[in-house]
Amino acid sequence: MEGFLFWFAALVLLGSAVAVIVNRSPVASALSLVTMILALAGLFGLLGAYFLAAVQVWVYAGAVMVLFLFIIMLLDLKAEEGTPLRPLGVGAGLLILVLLGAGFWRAIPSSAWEANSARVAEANDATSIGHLLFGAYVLPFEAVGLLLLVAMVGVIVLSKKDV
Amino acid sequence: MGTPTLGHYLVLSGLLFAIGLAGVIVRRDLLIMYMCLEIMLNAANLSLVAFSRFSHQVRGQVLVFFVITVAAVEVAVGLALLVSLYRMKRTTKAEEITALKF
Amino acid sequence: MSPLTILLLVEAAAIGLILLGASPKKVSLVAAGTNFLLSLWIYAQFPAGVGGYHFVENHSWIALGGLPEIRYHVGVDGISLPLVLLTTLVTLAAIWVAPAKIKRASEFYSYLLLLSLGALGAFVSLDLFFFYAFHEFALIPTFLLIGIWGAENRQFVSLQLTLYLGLGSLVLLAGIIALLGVVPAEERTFDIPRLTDYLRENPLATSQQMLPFLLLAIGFGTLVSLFPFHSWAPFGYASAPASAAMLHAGVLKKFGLYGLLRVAMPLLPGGAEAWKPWILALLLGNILFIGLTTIAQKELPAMLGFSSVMHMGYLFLGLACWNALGVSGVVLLMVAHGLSAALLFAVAGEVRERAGEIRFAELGGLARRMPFVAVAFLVGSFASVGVPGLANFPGELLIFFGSWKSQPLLTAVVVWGIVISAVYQLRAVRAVFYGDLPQHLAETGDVEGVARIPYVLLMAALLILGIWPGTLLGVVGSGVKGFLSLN
Amino acid sequence: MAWLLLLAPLTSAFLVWVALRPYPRLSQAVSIAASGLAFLTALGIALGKVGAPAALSWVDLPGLRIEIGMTLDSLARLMLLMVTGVAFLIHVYSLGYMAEDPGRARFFGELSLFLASMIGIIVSTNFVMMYIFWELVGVSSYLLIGFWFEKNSAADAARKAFLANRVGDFGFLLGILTFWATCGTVAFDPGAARGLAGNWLAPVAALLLFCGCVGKSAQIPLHVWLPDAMEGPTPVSALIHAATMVAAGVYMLCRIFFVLELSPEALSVIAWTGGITALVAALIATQQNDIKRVLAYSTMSQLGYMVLAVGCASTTAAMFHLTTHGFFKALLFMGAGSVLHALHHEQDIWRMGGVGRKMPLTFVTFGIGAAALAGIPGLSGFFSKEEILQAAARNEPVLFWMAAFTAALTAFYMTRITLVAFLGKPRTKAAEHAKESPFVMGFPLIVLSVLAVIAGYSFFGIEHLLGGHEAEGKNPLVPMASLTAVLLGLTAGAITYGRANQERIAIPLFERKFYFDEIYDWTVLKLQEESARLLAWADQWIVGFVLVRGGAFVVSLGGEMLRLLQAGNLREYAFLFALGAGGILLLLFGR
Repeated sequence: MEGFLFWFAALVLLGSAVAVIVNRSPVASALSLVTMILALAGLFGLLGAYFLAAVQVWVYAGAVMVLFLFIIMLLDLKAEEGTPLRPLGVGAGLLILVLLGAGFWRAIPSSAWEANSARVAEANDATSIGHLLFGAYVLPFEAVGLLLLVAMVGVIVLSKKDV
Repeated sequence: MGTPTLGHYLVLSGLLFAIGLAGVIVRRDLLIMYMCLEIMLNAANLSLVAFSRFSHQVRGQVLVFFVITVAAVEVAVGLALLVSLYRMKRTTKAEEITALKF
Repeated sequence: MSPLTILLLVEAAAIGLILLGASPKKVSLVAAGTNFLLSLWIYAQFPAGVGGYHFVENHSWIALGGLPEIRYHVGVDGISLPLVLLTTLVTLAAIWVAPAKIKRASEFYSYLLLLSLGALGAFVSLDLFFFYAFHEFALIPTFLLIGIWGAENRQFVSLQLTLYLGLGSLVLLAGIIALLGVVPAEERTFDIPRLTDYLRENPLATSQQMLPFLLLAIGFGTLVSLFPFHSWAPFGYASAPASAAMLHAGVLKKFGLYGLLRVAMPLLPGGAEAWKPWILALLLGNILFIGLTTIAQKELPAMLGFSSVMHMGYLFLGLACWNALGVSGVVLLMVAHGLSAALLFAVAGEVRERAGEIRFAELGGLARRMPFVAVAFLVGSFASVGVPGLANFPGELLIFFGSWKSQPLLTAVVVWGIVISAVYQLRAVRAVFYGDLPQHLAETGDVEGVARIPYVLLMAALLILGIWPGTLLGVVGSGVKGFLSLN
Repeated sequence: MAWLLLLAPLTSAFLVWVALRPYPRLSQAVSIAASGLAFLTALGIALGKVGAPAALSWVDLPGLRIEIGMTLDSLARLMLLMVTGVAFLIHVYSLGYMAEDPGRARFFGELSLFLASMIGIIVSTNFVMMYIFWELVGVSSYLLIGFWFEKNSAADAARKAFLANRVGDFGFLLGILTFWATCGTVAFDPGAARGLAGNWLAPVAALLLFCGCVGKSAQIPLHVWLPDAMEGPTPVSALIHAATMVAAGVYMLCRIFFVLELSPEALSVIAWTGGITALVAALIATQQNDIKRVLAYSTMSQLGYMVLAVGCASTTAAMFHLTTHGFFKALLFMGAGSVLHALHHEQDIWRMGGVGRKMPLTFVTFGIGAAALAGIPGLSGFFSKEEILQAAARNEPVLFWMAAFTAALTAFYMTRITLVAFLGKPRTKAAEHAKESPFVMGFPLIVLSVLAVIAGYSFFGIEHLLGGHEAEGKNPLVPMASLTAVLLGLTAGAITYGRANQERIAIPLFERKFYFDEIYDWTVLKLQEESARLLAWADQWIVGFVLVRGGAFVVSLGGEMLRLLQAGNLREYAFLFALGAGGILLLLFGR
């Protein structure tokens, strides 16, 4: 059963990722990006990282994608009906796809393929993350907070009218 | 089909990353390039979680947490830039914005 | 403090004084004069019979990790002493010939002194690093001298000359590095005498010597305008101011030959033997190709430029056939060519300045208006054509004798060079000084009084070396026997 | 003491050149004193009072020993006497001839330089020393021919002379090198020459050395410079192009005869060159109108005789004729010179005429010289030419008949110029007002005419000086043949030019000097100019432009291409970045 779920999620994931690129209209690609993130959240769940799956859905799907859609509406981008995808760009993209794919494929050590990884049910992974976050990783946590602040100030300055 | 092993997840994340990168190269529109950037980031997250899962350490997941935050920051700033750029140049096509080229 | 260092310090001090505002020509004249007298004193004190290096001074300069220690090692032997004499004499003549009221005089004279300092340093230093550095040091003033005070096409010519020589020096540097690379690590040193002794005891395998010698040969060859690498020389000298041409053609060009004589040939005899056919073929280019090209020249300075390239053919012949006769001939001819080239370029400068004209077609009959300059040109021409009684003849003769046994046919062709050089040299004498005087040159003045002394000095030197080559041969003989691994 | 021979003229030349130029009288005195001193020393040497000095080593290196010394054997003594004697007389003659020339100080300086180098050739002990003075003689002849350098023709003639000599010296130097390579020494040492004996190099070395003589003694094909050398002042022609310098070639042949005799083939080549040169020169001389050019070609022809004699292995005949020729040819030139001096440099014999009555002394002395040259029996020319004809008869009958015919021609052209120039009616006003030259020019004429008469007889001692008289093989036919030839020539000359007022026979081939000058101009000059122009073009464009600038162009091309990569195109960067990453991954984890 679990295998089936994995392949289904993987398929949705890759399909939507490709859809993001192929779709002519930006809105469609934004929505396919959302589906991709949800599929990813599913995979996280499969891997037992339920807290992260939840975070993924809330933060990513919720906030980031909304921001995207908002910007698309703001700039009322027309779909690029006219301009066909230039063969050169597509060719280059495909070449990179194949090249990197093969590169990664070879890079994975054979040991990773044994099935020794019985899935261990994580009791309360949220608490263990909390412990770590405010234990060993408190410094990075604060830094990221600061980063968010800086980003907000930056955005406000950037979007002032008379800049 | 057997239970998925670490290898499956890594291949998946590799493929996802490759698609993201290909997207950056194929599409000319800056916004779509941004989305592909997001895809690449998520691919990284996936491999992080897979490793933390198969090596039984939670630390990986903390890292993903940070990655997501940084991604959010990056999107915010990026889109702000995009907006001000759009206001100036009225286009989001990558070719036109080549002021740096001499 | 060895007198050789004093030579260098005198010139450096002179430059300093000029920059501090002393009148340039006087200071440089005094400096060059003292240097010339000092070099005569060194010649007098030089123990002719004994081989090896004298007036040696050796201090450690820098010891960088991984690099062999660089030492300020100065000394002079039978081979380099004549060149030191040549340098000081030609420097004195070049400075004396230069007009006092030239534009930006202080710069002009300090560049001349820098050029001479570079050449002197290269001839006296026995440390590969300084040997190379001093020559590079002399390239810069050449560029500035030609670039600022040269004739019409000076920008292009000075740029071409400097870039070409820069490239040549780079190849030379690669050669030196390759040479040191081939030497086993623990024996690696910049010290030429130690290297020579070591490599004479345990010579390298010929295959190892091939590449370093090739690079050194091309590097030095370019600096000496060996046939295909000569395009910088003729027009560089043609448009250079007289003093710069005198110093470069007369003195600095000999660095390449001195380098071959001191570094390339003795350290890499196997390489020399292997590349010998190539060098012989190229020097034929110098003699015949450039010889005929010189005949076709239409202007005096360009012709002199080409002729100095052509004469290098003889020197390479002497070098390629590596034996006592040939090498002594090379040293003699180097000095002689330096003197005659300096004299001819000085006269060319005088003609350009006083007659305001350098094309053969426009000149003529100047002997009546400028008898002294005509005599100087005649002596210079006869010297460079190899007439006995003047310095070039013994040099060329020894080279012919030296190379006849091993390369009779080729030497026969090279000997034909004496006819070619006679053709173009006498054509110049005929076109510039003989024949009827054109109208517009009717009131050209001659060189008078004190300004004649540099010419007299050069002519006297040519005469003395020509009538009695023993003056140099004694010294050269000891140098040659000392360090040649002669067959 | 013997060094005085060389030192006196050299110091005089040096003094005149360096200091005395502005004082003509002083430099003339110094120069004449030097040549007098040289003559006295030569006399001392000839009478055995003065011995040969020790040799100085000029260059002493392993494998090569060159020294400056003196060989004073009978050959050298004879030559020294003749050269210094004639030179002294010509110095005196020049006092008068160059009296009003502004550059006469320089002239005497150059004369001294010439005298020193000529003596150097005579006394040299080895090939290189001879080569040194050989070239110095060439230089001084360049200076003297080009004395009036304002005249374009003189300047060109000087250059032509030097270059022709230089070609000869080229062969000479190669000969020396071959000799040195095979015999190990440069000294005149017959013993060492055995190294050459058997091997094939002997004729090569001999002929190469002969090149030097061909260049210096104006044998065909390097003879074109001698007629043009008449551009120089007449004393120069008399001294250099009659008596001494041109004779140096023959003297050299005699000096190195020990090399020549090793190869009979070389000797026959030398003989034939001499024979042909004699004939051709005589033919050309019959048609020349300029008195000095006639004498020049006559010199060339007599030199041909001497070379013929050497070719027939009889150096004594050659030297004998050389000495007598030196006397009467110098006499003829000085006679012609005094005529020119009187007629304000009018050289064309058809514009002279009747000068004999106005200038009796010159006419008589010139007549004696002409008779001696023509070979009238009883005078010196007859005896020396007789020897040569004997030698020719012994070796090559064909050459003998050629020589005899040349003797007839000589008689013919000598009677021609004597009759036309000195007898008959004066054809121009200048000829009418001609008056006798001053005594300072007359005195040498008298001395030389006396010598021209008595030099032939044995009591004069030339024979004895040359070491005995070759009595054997006197073929009676020879004197008869030469006598008839001379008489024939005389009568033919008298008949055609007795009362002729303008040229009776016109043979353009001879008049245009067998078109040698045109052939040379066309081949040597054209070939050389064209190839020079072509190579200059090639050097400027192919080596200069293509290789050098080409290199620079390639470098800048490389720079240009790299610039394209940095085009500021975002997606291109991403692509290149990805390409690199993928490549490295594949590389690292490989197939």
